[in-house]
Amino acid sequence: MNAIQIELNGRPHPADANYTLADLVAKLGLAGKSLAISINREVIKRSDWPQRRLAAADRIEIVHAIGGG
Amino acid sequence: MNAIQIELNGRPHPADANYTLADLVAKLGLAGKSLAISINREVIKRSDWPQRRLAAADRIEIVHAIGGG
Amino acid sequence: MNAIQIELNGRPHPADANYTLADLVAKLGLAGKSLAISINREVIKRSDWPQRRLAAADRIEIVHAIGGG
Amino acid sequence: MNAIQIELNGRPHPADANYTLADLVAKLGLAGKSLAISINREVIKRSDWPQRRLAAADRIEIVHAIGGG
Amino acid sequence: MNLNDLPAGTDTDHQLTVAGKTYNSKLLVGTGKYKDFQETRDAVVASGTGIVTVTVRRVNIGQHQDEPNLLDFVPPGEFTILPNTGGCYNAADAVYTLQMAREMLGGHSLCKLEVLGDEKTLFPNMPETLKAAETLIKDGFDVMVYCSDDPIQAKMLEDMGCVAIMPLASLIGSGMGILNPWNLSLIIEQTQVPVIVDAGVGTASDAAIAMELGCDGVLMNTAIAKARDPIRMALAMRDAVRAGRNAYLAG
Amino acid sequence: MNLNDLPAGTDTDHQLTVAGKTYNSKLLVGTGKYKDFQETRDAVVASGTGIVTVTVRRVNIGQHQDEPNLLDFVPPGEFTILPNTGGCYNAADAVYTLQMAREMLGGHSLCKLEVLGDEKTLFPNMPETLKAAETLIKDGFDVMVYCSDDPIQAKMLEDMGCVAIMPLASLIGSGMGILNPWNLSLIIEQTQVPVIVDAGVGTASDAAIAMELGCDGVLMNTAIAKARDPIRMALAMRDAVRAGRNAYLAG
Amino acid sequence: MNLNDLPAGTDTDHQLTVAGKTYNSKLLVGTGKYKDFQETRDAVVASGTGIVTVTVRRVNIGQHQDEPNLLDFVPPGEFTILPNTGGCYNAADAVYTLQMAREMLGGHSLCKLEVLGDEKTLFPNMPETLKAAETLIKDGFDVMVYCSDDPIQAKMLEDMGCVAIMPLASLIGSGMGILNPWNLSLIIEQTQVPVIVDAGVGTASDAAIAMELGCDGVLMNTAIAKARDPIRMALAMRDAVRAGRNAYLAG
Amino acid sequence: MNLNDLPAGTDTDHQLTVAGKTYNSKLLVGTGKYKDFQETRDAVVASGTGIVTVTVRRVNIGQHQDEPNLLDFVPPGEFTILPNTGGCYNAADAVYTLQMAREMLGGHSLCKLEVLGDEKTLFPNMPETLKAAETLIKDGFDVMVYCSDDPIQAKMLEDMGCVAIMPLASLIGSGMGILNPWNLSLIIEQTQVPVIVDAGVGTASDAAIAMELGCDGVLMNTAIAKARDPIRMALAMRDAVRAGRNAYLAG
Repeated sequence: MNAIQIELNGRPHPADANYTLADLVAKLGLAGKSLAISINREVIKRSDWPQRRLAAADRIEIVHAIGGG
Repeated sequence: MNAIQIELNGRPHPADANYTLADLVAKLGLAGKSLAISINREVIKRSDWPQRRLAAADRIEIVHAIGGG
Repeated sequence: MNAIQIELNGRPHPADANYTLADLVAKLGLAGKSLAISINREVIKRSDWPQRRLAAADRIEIVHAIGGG
Repeated sequence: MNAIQIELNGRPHPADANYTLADLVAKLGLAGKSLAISINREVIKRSDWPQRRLAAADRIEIVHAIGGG
Repeated sequence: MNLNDLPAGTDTDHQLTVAGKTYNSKLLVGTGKYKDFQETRDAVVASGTGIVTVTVRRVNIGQHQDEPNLLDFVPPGEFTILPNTGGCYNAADAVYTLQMAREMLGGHSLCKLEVLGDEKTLFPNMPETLKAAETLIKDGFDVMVYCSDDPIQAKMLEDMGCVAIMPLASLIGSGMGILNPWNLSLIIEQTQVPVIVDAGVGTASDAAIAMELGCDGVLMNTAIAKARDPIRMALAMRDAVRAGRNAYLAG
Repeated sequence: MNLNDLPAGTDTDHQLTVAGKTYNSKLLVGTGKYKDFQETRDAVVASGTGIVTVTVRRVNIGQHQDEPNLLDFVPPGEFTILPNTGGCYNAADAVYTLQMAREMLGGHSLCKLEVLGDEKTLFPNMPETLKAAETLIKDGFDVMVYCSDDPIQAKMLEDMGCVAIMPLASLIGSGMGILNPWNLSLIIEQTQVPVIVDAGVGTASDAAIAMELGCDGVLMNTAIAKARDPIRMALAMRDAVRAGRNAYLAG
Repeated sequence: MNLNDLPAGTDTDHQLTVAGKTYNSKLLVGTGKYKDFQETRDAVVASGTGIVTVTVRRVNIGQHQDEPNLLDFVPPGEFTILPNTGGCYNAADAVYTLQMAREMLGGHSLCKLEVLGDEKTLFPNMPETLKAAETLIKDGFDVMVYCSDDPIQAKMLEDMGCVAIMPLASLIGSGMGILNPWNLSLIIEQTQVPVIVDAGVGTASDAAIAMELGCDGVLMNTAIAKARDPIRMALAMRDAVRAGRNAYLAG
Repeated sequence: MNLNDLPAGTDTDHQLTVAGKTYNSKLLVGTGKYKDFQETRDAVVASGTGIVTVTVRRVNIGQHQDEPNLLDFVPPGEFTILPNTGGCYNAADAVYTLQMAREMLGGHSLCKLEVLGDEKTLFPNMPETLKAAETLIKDGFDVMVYCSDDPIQAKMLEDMGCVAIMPLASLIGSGMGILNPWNLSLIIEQTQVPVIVDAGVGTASDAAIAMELGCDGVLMNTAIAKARDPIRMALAMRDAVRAGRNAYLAG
């Protein structure tokens, strides 16, 4: 298997080159949560998570809703 | 019968010497209304109206409730 | 000589029965200052100070001007 | 002599093809006044008024100071 | 406010107790300046108030006597009637007027004393007010007293035994709101009996501000009666008083 | 207010319609600064609001992931969720943040744009706000926009197609109330879409005043969340908005 | 202001006439709370005032008697000394204090009556003030009277014969400025003798506002004495009073 | 104020330095709305100002040309003439107008930029103002800029190189005074170049308040020109600015 380095929410993060976004979300224990994800600042539709594979150095951002005014 | 002159709410008013306050109130068509009456600025209890006779020159005041703040 | 007790500005104070108000003022080192004096709450004109003798238990008040708004 | 039509402060105005700006200012009785002039919205330096000739259809604007806050 | 929404027990937070009697609203309303008695009643009901002020005046003698009577529309059985001394400019007239009112209302002793200083400003005449209050209290009245926002004279009125202190927010009918919140706060702070802002409340926010300052109640008349839509304004005032009170409590 | 109390039909007078959808309250509330999500929900419910603002932020990776989620307490099925761009200081970040929010919320296009000028005042950065609004509207968003009380730039935002103009009353979290009612009135007068006062409302009377000026709604967060008793303050604000609206209509 | 700058004759527009004597400034200043008597004098001189208030208190007996005396720094020959009754809480003490002051000052009859209500607020006790004013006027005093902003009691004091009405702007020493301009305007409008705002003026603009409302003068102490730079603040107040008066006259 | 009265050296405390030049007054005055040029001059002189604003407009062609000229009454040799862009509603017109003004005034580069948003409110159009300021600064102008009280855009104008920030107190000609002292204070605190309140000052106390907040100057026109007695009002403003400045410095 083939390890790559990505940036996840601003911090370096190890990943597997075969990972899809869906895999990553599952690994992070975030499956089924109300989230949005971007890769290199491009929003990735939830429906594309299963297909979309990670590439080395991808800047991935995962956000959710918190309290605000 | 023996006519006298009284002052009623600031205006001269004819009356009969035999009148009681109750008679006056009835004559004025005010019987049963929510009122208060004074003679020469002394408040006369409703219960005393039937006994209390009028005297010449009595200053009689009859008041009721109107809108106010 | 004949000593008496007076009240001066709220405090007991020894005096000599022969004292005039003028004597008292001089003794207190207040001669020539801008003052007013009362005995038993009665204002004593400056011109009367030399004649006016003290009596035992006199309540004497000596005031001057201080800063105020 | 050769007449042309110019626009002066928003209104059509007759002029002579030989006119310089200085001539125009003089004709208008504005010589020596505190003014600024533009031709087709380009500011013309006072020092250039004597050389600068008018051309047909020139949009000329002459301004001065008035009261303002 | 729908009481069902309220945390258990908070209901009492919107009650007002004066002279030993408790009312379910901190709003008091007047009955002057309405189009007619029906509009008066509709606004009074919409306001949710328990205390309604009236003025005592001479009957128009000779006038056909089948005319409607205010108390038929706001009956003493349904509301606490608070007779005032509107139009009195000295202590003697005020005392006499309230003695008449007490007799008219079958002896109930709660009254609103207001001795006015002049017809132009309707500002209270405080020396006459103090004199009248003393006489009325001796005579057994429960005196709610309209007064200036002078904290010293307010204290005198409380010490004398008045059952409610009712400082003006601003001139009667002016609708200028609370001109001097500092004086009002001094009065609120020092007073043990209810402090009820009387006069000058112009709109809903004025009523809310009075309650946020810590007042125990608000009395108004013109703001409701002279609104284009008095019923709706009565609802506005009802909610504003509750809102201001809740804001004060939620701090 | 208990709707049963209301004259028939007046109910609609307290509704708010934004981007074609109608809500039963003119009050909008934020979800920040509460003790916990349960208190957030209780206050939101007590307020009677239909629109709840949230902020979009990075998930804390690695943190145990069974922590509660705000949207479980104020579910999109029950409330309209209004994502804001709190923390964004330029147009690009704001646009990106709202694109993420739209995806997170399954594509709903209503959003609150706020581009801040600096961390100290949280005053809006109007040039960046104008730029971001233009981009978002092109991208299909329904933009409710937090802005200064500048009537000229407010008009630009309306002409651009914003669905609600949300001028600040005073600085975010300051609770100073409406500092400049004249500017606010100019905006209300000229604006066809809803004008909603956003930021600076400190207490119930501030909300009432905003409504009395003719605003279509009020958005608040700190005033409720930071009250000693947020639930009661939410009730106060609900009633204050209704009271102010009724006072405005009753004139 | 440099009088040379003034259109001929306008100079009199800045004079104040009380009890038949005319002063070249509409500003009156107190002598309390200064660092020392020299600073007191410097500020008094800078202010341009002609009337200086002092308080009358017991001499400290036994204390070495060569200590400086206030009246050596603001001598009666140079200024009109206005003795006040600071610290008096009833009519009897106030009357006695001013009788002592009159004797101390060689019989001059001008005085400032202030009967305080309590030590916390220093708000005037109006009933005792009215009583004291009556006694003093009978006794031949020219009474300038510190009072609340109650227009009715202000009128009583004027009718009684007080030579100047001096309503508080706000609580003594509070510097909150004019809390209730409406009451003050009512007093100005109705009063024939000079109306001088006393107490509460905090800064230059407060003094200007008082004069713009139409007051005949302003009396202040704390605002000057407690400034970081009392001399400069005295200049500020001198100019503010003139500026406000000119603005009032220029309309 | 008579400078002889001033403690040595305080004189400089009332100076204003803009674009490297120092003036002996912190007051700037406009020349609009006067009865005639003589009254304009008299008021300008009485005000003690060193900077006088004028507007640049088309000459009325054909009109008999011996009519008086404003600059004969307020000559550039005696005052610094500050041309403004009154009547300009976009950046292009404003830039062109000031280029004409510079030529008219023999090349002096100091100018007052004001780009208006609409004819009704005369509120500034900030986006166009920012655009024009950038162009003018590149073209070598020293730009004093009329702007809203938005601290963020005020900072942008300062960073761009404007030599003075001139936020409105309230709408031009409204005389409503300083509506939002908080915003003004934020601007004063953050700004290195002079902050001069422009527009909305109604009377002397408004000018004093602006200076007490820490402004470096005040610009006004209507308040003086439209007073019943403009000369006296000019004196009032001169003194009010000094009074407010001294109060600010005396703290």
